[in-house]
Amino acid sequence: MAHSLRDIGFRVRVSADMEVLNEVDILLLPGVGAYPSAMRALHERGLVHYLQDQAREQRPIIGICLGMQLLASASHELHYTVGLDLIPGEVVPLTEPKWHIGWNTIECVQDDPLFGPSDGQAFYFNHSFMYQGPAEYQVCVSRHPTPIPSVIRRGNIIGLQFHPEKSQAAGKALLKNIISRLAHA
Amino acid sequence: MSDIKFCKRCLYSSAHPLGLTLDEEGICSGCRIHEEKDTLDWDERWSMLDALVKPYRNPDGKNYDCIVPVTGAQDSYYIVHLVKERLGMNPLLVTYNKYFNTPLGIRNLANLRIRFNCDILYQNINPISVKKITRSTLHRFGSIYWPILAGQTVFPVQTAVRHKIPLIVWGAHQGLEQVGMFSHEHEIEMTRRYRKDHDLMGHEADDLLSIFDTLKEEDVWQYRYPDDRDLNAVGVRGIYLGNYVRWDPKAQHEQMMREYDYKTSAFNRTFDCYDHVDCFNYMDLHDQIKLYKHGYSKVTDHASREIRFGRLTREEGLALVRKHEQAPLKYLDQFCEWLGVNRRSMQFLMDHHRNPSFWTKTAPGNWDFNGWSAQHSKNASVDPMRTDLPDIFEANDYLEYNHDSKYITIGKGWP
Amino acid sequence: MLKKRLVGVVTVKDGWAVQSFGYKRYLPLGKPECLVENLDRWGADEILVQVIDRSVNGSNPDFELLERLGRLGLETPLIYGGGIRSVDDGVRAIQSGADRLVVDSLLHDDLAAVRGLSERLGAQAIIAALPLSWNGEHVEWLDYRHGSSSSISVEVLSLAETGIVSEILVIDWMHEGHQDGFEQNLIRNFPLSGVPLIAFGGISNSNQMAELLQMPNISAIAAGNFLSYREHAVQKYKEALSGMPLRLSAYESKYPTLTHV
Amino acid sequence: MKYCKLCLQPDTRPNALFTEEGLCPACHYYEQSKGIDWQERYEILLDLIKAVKRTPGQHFDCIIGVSGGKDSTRQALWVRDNLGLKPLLISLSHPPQQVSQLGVDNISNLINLGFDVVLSSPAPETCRQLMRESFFKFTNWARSSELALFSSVPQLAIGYQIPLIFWGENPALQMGDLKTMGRNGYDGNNLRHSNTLSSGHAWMLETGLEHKQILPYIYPSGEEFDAAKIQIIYLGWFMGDWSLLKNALYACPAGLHIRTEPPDETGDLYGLSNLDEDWHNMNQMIKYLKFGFGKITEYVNEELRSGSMDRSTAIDLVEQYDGKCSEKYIDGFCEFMKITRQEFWSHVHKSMDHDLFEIDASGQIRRKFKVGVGF
Repeated sequence: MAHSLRDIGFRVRVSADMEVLNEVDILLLPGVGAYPSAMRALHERGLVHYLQDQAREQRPIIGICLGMQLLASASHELHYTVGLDLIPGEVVPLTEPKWHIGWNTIECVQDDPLFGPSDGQAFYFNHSFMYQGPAEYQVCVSRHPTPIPSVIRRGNIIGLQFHPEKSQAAGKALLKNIISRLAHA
Repeated sequence: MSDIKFCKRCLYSSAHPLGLTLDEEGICSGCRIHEEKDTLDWDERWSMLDALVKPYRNPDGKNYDCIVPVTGAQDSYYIVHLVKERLGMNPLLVTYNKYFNTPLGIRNLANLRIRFNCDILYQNINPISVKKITRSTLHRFGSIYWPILAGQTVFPVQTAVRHKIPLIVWGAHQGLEQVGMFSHEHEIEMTRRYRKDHDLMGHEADDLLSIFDTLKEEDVWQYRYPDDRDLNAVGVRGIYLGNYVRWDPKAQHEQMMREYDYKTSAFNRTFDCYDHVDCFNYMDLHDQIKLYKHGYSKVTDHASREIRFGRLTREEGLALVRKHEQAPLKYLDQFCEWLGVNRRSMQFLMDHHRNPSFWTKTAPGNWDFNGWSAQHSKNASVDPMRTDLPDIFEANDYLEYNHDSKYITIGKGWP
Repeated sequence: MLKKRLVGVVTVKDGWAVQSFGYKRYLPLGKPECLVENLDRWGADEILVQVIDRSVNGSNPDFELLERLGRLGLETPLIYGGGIRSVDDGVRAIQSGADRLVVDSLLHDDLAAVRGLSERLGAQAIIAALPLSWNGEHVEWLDYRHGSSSSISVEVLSLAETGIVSEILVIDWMHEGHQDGFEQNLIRNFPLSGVPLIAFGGISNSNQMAELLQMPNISAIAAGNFLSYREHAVQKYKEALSGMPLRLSAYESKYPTLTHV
Repeated sequence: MKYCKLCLQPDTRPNALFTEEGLCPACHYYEQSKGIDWQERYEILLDLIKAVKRTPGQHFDCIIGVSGGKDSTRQALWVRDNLGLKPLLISLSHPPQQVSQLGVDNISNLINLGFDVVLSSPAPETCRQLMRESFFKFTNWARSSELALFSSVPQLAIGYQIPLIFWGENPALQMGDLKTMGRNGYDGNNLRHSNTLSSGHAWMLETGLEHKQILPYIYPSGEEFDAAKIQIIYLGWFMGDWSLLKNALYACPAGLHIRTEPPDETGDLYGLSNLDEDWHNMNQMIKYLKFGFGKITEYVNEELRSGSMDRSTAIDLVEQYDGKCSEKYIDGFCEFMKITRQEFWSHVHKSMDHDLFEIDASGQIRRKFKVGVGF
């Protein structure tokens, strides 16, 4: 992730230290693994309240894959776990099929200059849980075959269900577009 | 690397820098692929080549049919002979100026142009950048040849894109010939991956740039491989004649000597008089660095090839390797003067790249060699005093070709 | 809609990327990182790096290789296989830069570890590799370390059925590396129907790829040797497969030399 | 035959009309140049090159056609070191049998001065056939070589996607060839209308050569120029001290090698011109026999205009050396052409202006006119 952001011309800090995080323009929350352990890790580092405070101050936050799911109110992965609750909605398992693995196109269901240029492009997904929440927060969906929210947004809080850093040219272009727009907004 | 394993047939070992596999019988991949030279139906393969190039012929004569990269040595005559005279195609020749040109190489290239009556483009990259890159690759990977390998493998491809001539015709594929990376039947074609991986030792032009070095984009940009999009738009494709013709450099050069007056020269550091006569360094300084870095040198390549062709026994091959491998350099001063370094500094740079698996420092300035040929002795009985070694290559001229031992930037080469 | 995938395979032995033929003959190709970087630039849909001598030698995953691959800044999902003996090995491989894991020996040796990996990393990250052959009547499963074949164990099948692994890599090991070699009966007669399969081994031509891609239980096809023979092999296959549910081919352009093609 | 009032140029050349005052085009241009504000022209050039933008990954700004001689050495250095542009030099190289040691040494010198150079060299045997055809058809063996020279530069400019081409002097101004006059004094896109280029390559095909054999001789079409946005600019228009002598004075200290042969062998006063092969000197002899003036006239004309030589000294030099050519150049030419010396001379005699020259009983050519006076 850091490599890919540097490649497109941004400076990157990888840190859980709030003093470092205070200095950056955009907070980016990646994530692999399971929901409960990820939330536990955030709690242990005191980052849950930090992120919630930052969101109230309108600082841009981008969550990627599991990082997106953490933005939601709660998740049913393994057991019910409360999330960061920055975007109302819950994370529920995919049913049929059970996984969403591979390249899928995203479809903008709202006009959003951050994602309009990527409408119709394919990105790499690799997940078995999905966000379920109010339509007003769903910016893009992907069909598998039923619609899965692939981009969610509430103000400056953005969640990407796919991996832009593993999505070659399309991912790079998307990251570059949303980060430059958020940073210069 | 003390546990290197040797092929039972040729002189190669598992430490070969291109990679080498040994099968359950202890025969290397290179020898196994070489066997195909005697089992494939080469007439049929020639027809395949004919069919392959057919769509690239321009019956209206509005453009060249293909690009053929050439030098003043190394298979160039034979490749042009096959392309122009046997396939009847109209090639544009391209050559990258390596600047270490011998008078003989200048002469051979001029004679090639006359004999085969071909148009040619020479690329001359400004020597200021070339020297900067050479300094950088010399200190970083112990290579004085990176710009040459990079230039020779990229100028033809750039020209293909610029002039919209999609087909590039190369001679043999080194990876196939030496270590059997591919079967002839795979019909391997030119790729950017192979160039970077093997020709460029894993470093493309942009990989040379470092914030700690003085090298800048303006110095290296001409060595960049063309864009994938451009290559695809033009449909650029590089094929290797060795997949369709039973490639035998010795026999081919001898035919070219007879029929087209190709000239050859003896070397101190190998017995093959036919390859690399266009360069003062390839069989000299560059070859010594190869021995430092990899524990073997070009003479091992030549001997292994001749063993596979059955013209040398393994014992004779090894004896020839030992005879030539440590021969002194003849043209080091010219290189030092060209680059502006003194001999002591040059030796320091070279020593820095000696591979500790093959060289042990016993005292300042003193090194013990434990390279491939030294390790062979454990399992091969060779009489080191043997003098009756076969003399199967014929030198009919000298690198200097009646001139000085000086690098020629651009030369006349005729008469 | 979700696309099917063309997976580029890099097989590694003695530290070298190799061409592998029928699990017994090998030809050297080059540095694994050069092949992987190249597949990334070509736009393969996923890259599988399988290090085939780790489990044979009883060693752990090739973390050094993963570190080197990590430095490339790949923009393509990376699947790693080779030497994964435990949950810890797998977790460390993911931390070293792999996005997904493929396990083979572990399916013979330690199914509990496979379940553990799935719990820690999520099933979407776990692929089961099954080297199979077709004896004319049914599918046989090879333990490549001993060269012996048997039918696929009920336990392994249940891993897939219960969603402990997300996909199965079906390897036609006998025809691996052979032109047009893949035995389609391995897919047609695979004992489970609802599990996504990745077909690999001797898939060299686009007609065969098209037939495989039309099978409902195929989620991806994989190619190794055949991607090394010519420039833009990934893109060319994709172009020959137009109309199939694949992502389109793409060509990188950083410094164009043509302005009006 | 009438001479220019100022210099020793006779009015024998087609397309070169003298003014009513009796000045040749070059002197007329020279007179007019006296009032030129060269600083202003320099600023015009700076404005022109401001428009040069490099695309990503392109580090050349312009192309210069070079032979390695005095003019091109001076231009290359000036463009790089004064204008601050990075040029790609393109050189059309003669066949090995023709190129001189000086020629390869001078190109080597440019390369070693740090320039990037692409050398284009057409197939030697085809070259020979075309030279032979040119010699017998136009009594100018260089017709085909000039086509290749002029064509190689835009061909490569289009291939390399470098639209800006610099040439040296504008023939419309210096030679009075008005068909090549562009939109202004420095625009060279009308070069295609010059005598050499407008005659095209059809005559080459008539010799039986195939199209594929004459690719280096084909000047790109107007459409190809437009598609690649090619712009040719004459640097001579911007360089107030452009002359044979001045250019050599700039180039020699930069390492230019010049001829060692004396003027009675070369027909060249200081041995500064036609360095990359020998047969252009021979061509000057033929030009002399056709039009009554050769290279020496060009040298003294420059000095007469600038006032650095008096007319009688000039006449002496012209009488002594103009039209001279060493036998060895002619021998070399005949050998390459595979013609006898008799064939050579009989053809030269045919195209000689018999009003100007006659052949005496011993077979020697004699000048009938008096230099500076005419008849």
